[in-house]
Amino acid sequence: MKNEITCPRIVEIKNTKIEAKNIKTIFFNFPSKNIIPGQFLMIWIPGLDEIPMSVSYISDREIGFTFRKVGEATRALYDLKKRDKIGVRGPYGNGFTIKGEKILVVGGGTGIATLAPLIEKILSTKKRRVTVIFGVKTKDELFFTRRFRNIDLKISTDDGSIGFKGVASELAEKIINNEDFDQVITCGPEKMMKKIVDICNSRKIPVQASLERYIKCGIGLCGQCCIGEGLRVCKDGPVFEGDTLAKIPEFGYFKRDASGRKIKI
Amino acid sequence: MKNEITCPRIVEIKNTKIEAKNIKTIFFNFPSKNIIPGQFLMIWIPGLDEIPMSVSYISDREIGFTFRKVGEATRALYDLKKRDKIGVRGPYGNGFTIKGEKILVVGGGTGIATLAPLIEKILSTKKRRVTVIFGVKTKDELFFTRRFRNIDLKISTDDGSIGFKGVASELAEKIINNEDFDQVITCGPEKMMKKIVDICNSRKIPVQASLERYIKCGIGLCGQCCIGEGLRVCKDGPVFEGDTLAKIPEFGYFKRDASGRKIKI
Amino acid sequence: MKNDEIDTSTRLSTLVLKNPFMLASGIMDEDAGSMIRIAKNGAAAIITKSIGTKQREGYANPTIVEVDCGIINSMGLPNPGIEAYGEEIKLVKKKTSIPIIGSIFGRDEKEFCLLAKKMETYGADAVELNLSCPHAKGYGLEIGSNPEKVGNIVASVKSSISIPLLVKLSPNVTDIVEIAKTAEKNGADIITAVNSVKAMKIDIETGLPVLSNKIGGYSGRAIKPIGVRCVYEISKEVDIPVVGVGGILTAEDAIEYFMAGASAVQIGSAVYYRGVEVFKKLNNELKEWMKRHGYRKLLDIIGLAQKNRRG
Amino acid sequence: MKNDEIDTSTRLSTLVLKNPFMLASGIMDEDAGSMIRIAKNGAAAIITKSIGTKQREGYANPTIVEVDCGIINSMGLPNPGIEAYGEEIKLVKKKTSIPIIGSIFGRDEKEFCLLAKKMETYGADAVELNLSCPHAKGYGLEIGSNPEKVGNIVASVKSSISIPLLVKLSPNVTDIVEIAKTAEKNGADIITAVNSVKAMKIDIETGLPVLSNKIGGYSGRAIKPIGVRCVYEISKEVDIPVVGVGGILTAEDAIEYFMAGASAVQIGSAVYYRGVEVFKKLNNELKEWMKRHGYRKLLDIIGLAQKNRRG
Ligand SMILES: Cc1cc2nc3c(=O)[nH]c(=O)nc-3n(C[C@H](O)[C@H](O)[C@H](O)COP(=O)(O)OP(=O)(O)OC[C@H]3O[C@@H](n4cnc5c(N)ncnc54)[C@H](O)[C@@H]3O)c2cc1C
Ligand SMILES: Cc1cc2nc3c(=O)[nH]c(=O)nc-3n(C[C@H](O)[C@H](O)[C@H](O)COP(=O)(O)OP(=O)(O)OC[C@H]3O[C@@H](n4cnc5c(N)ncnc54)[C@H](O)[C@@H]3O)c2cc1C
Ligand SMILES: Cc1cc2nc3c(=O)[nH]c(=O)nc-3n(C[C@H](O)[C@H](O)[C@H](O)COP(=O)(O)O)c2cc1C
Ligand SMILES: Cc1cc2nc3c(=O)[nH]c(=O)nc-3n(C[C@H](O)[C@H](O)[C@H](O)COP(=O)(O)O)c2cc1C
Ligand code: FES
Ligand code: FES
Repeated sequence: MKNEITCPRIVEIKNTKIEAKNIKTIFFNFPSKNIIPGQFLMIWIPGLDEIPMSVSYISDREIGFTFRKVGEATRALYDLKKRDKIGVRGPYGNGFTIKGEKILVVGGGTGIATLAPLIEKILSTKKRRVTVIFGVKTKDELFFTRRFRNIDLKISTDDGSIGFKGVASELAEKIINNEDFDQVITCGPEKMMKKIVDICNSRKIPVQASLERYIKCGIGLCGQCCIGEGLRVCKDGPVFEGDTLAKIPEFGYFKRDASGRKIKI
Repeated sequence: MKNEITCPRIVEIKNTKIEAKNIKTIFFNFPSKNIIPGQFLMIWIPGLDEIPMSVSYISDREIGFTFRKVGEATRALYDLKKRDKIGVRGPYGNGFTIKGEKILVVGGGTGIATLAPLIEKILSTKKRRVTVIFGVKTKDELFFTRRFRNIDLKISTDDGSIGFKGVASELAEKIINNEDFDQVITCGPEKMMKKIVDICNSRKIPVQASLERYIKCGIGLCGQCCIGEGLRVCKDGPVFEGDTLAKIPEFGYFKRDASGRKIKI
Repeated sequence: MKNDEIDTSTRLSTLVLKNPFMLASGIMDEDAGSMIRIAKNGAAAIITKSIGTKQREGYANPTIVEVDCGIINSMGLPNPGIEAYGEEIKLVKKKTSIPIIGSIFGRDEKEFCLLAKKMETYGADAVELNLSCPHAKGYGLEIGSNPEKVGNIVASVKSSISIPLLVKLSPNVTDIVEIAKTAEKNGADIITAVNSVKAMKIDIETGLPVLSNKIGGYSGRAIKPIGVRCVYEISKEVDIPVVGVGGILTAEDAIEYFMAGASAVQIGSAVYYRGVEVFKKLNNELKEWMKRHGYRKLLDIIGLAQKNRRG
Repeated sequence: MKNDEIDTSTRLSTLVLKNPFMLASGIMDEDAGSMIRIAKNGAAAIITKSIGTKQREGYANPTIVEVDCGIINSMGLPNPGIEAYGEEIKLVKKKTSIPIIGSIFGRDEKEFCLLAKKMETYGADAVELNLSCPHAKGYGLEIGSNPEKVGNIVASVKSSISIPLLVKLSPNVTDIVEIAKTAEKNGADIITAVNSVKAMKIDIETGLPVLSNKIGGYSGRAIKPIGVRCVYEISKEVDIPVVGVGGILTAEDAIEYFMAGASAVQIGSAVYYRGVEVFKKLNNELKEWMKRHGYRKLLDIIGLAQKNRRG
């Protein structure tokens, strides 16, 4: 358990990389070893905010996270440069568990960032095969398409500017109808994940989804991120199995804001 | 350093033994291993007082301390029986360092208790030889005379009721005049130790003496027990070398009471 | 003696607790689901997150930081507001059978009374006044350090509800006993001590306080000796039951509180240190300890250090 | 940058310190010999044991107990009395060249003035008022939590001596800033924060408080976040220098205090945790840290978290 760093560790940014329009990766060295794909960090932008970010690059030398500029904190992060400093604590959460040999990975939007190190881990074992769907609104938002070798990569865009026209869950359903998978793993907009989990559950395909909730403590204490019967997204998740999600009525329907009040998804 | 137990550990008294008139030993199990002869414990008599006591018996099974009934705390200790409980912390202090092969040990009064495990340690190495002087006021106060095999034991009493008539330091001087020793080790009344240390220093015989001062913290923090240039009897001592003692003007002359005020010895 | 012959039940005024381990306010108790999970994990009672009259987001992150011997938090009393909280209480009450105690914070008597009445209407088994949050302007400690305000608020809340009233105090005052006695005199049924201790963590690499609110409340192992001292001092002077909180990680920690005079204890940070299973673990450890030491009933331990006190 | 190009000297009013690490009151400073040893070990200044008008033995043992994250002591202000202490001060002054600060405790203005004047006569370079000892009836905190008494005592002592006046405050009050401001207004030259935190350890095997006085003062690692918070709060509101104390074991700990606003720090329990060599160690660690971070002067660090504060 004490692989975690729980007081923000100040790290120097080693490098940054624009992955697509408004999507950037920040790289740095981090002392914690053995980060599991799907785990996340709390990123402190000193003086501003602290927000959760999945680890999108895992290597012995350095790690990175990839994010979309959506609000004040991510905007500030976006403007940071090499040698700037941020505070990092973690890794937190459970991460994905790979099951079987033939795996379908479905990422939507920045969910792709969360899934990237998982795909690399799947590929690290020779006999596994992986089909990957990356779903975005439009072509410009695509990233990580050239990061992996030997994957069967399919793309969906809402506007059809490239690949399948429609949402990733529709494409996923088509593929699931045609092929047998040992496991489906997804991260992206909750509505999309909800569809995929429902499809898999009804077909009894093991499925895992990585959820987002408003995170404060990140260590399973404050209760801010709880879903269902007290499942803490930051500690018991963010990755949940399909059968667990089937018992969480709010999955796909509502989340809680920073005050704990329910809001529609 | 963390062989020490610094919060009183409650132990059950396994056994007690009357060693002489008003002198008793209390035995118990204590988790701390590797106690060095000359180290001491802080003995908490719950609800009453906490006082320093040298370890007088050291074995893997149990340890013990031997004390004279002199005041309120030792009187309460004296009345304790098998299965009663006391609190113990320690071991504290440095303990004796044995040097050479031919050693003279001079104990006065309850100082004999402090020296007993040292004598056993000296005897545990075959080639060492030890001469021991036990000095007491009168015959009834003698103890530990049958505890050791293979020692050259000499006794002095102030009233001549047994052995040499006079104080132990006089007997020691006689013996030192006749025999060469590699080291002299002493524990007892400070006036007596002062004489022995002076004798040895003037003859350049390595000498160690174990001092007593009023002890409060026992861990070298409060400064209550300091002598000379800030030497803490509880931490830097209680055992000091002859050359160190030579530089401590108050050695043999005054100590400090619980208020820190100087009082004559 | 077997474990099940050992009775760790306890009472707080009219509340009967199957064991002495309650969930402290602010820990996994903002929504019904979490509280149900904690109840299933063996907690004897739950204190809800402190709820105010209006929805509050709390402070910006970072709101929490772990330090050497504990945790410093400055959540800033986030809560969905008393109106929205009704459905949470009702749901917990439906799904659990342990006492649910509604924690509330307000600016003045009027707010506190309104909140307390709502809690009672929702079905809460008792109300706990948070007069001790160390980091929210105009609330908590700012009120709870003033005996006169404490007296007025306790008296008015007491007269507006018929369920037991707990008053949670802060150690960040010159004289916690005075405040406890004022609360008792004005009708408090139970005293809870202590809330977290005002503290701060500065990140020396950036030269910035880590918490966005700079100052927060210190909880966890480090504060146990402070909490035990407060419970000891208070128990000596009041006749109503005292609930101990602060740095309880093991049954031994809890026993220190019981001996100091606590009739029950609340568990906060240990949910992080030992997981949500901490309640079951503590009760088992407590029974084991009692068995080893020949105690049959928790009641035999409570206040032991008071009885053993001389002078 | 070499270590010796790094300037860790600091000033407190007219006192010039070669480094920012002073010995805290009550730690190896009851007799001249100990203080000389501490001086030789690199301390920049020494605060003596708190001295009163009359000889006092202090409380019966146990007077100290180590707990998980610190030490709780209740020595009970043992001291040989101001008359007997003269020879100790004179001897230290003769054998050392660092500032020696006489700590004093009394019941009222008269006692404090008498003690302060004696200290000045003996040759002390400054006087520190112990208005914060958490465990001695009629002294320390009992006076130091009352702004009016603090004001009167500070004003009268100030007018009876011409050496700098330090006032040592307790964290065991509702509002430490108010007390600090009162001390400043009445002539204090320097604020020292904090004394130990009221706490207690109960031995659960016997059901007894370990300390003979039951309640004691908590020092060591656990209290650092409390001390840092106090220094931060005080520095924000007063213009005189603040000296930080509480839980400083490493240079990093000290740097937190400097950034919070402390111009120097005092070292107490760390003498146990790291030995009497702690002063040298801390100054070396501090220089190493400053070198690594590109700071040349300690002054560049002091108050950084205040400057970086927004709003
Ligand atoms: C476990 C986890 C992993 C995540 N991984 C990534 C990732 O790899 N890449 C990425 O781009 N985004 C990721 N996110 C989402 C990311 O945290 C938010 O986009 C970010 O917090 C927005 O901050 P902001 O100030 O820029 O936007 P704001 O304007 O503050 O808000 C935009 C949205 O972000 C949400 N948000 C703000 N603060 C938090 C918070 N503390 N916790 C959760 N949500 C918050 C808001 O509720 C709102 O819906 C992850 C979220 C979680 C919970
Ligand atoms: C390192 C060390 C080892 C000791 N080992 C032994 C031993 O093995 N056997 C033995 O019989 N005695 C030993 N003593 C002495 C023993 O601690 C005292 O005899 C005992 O404290 C007396 O307590 P009392 O309440 O019975 O007597 P009191 O009536 O309180 O006092 C009698 C004498 O004991 C001294 N004393 C009381 N409290 C303390 C204290 N906290 N620290 C030091 N002296 C104190 C008094 O100053 C006085 O001179 C040792 C002392 C020290 C410092
Ligand atoms: C994250 C967090 C949130 C808290 N929120 C509240 C709260 O809303 N109301 C309250 O009365 N106490 C709150 N507290 C204080 C706890 O209830 C408890 O008094 C304190 O944490 C000390 O106990 P512990 O050491 O077991 O954590 C909170 C504590 C923490 C750590
Ligand atoms: C054994 C001991 C004795 C103390 N005696 C005094 C004292 O006489 N006067 C005083 O002002 N502070 C006294 N203190 C408090 C310290 O000076 C200091 O404020 C406190 O220990 C916190 O610092 P630390 O955590 O570095 O120990 C004492 C502390 C200890 C541990
Ligand atoms: S964010 Fe606090 S429990 Fe998950
Ligand atoms: S007794 Fe405290 S330093 Fe020795």
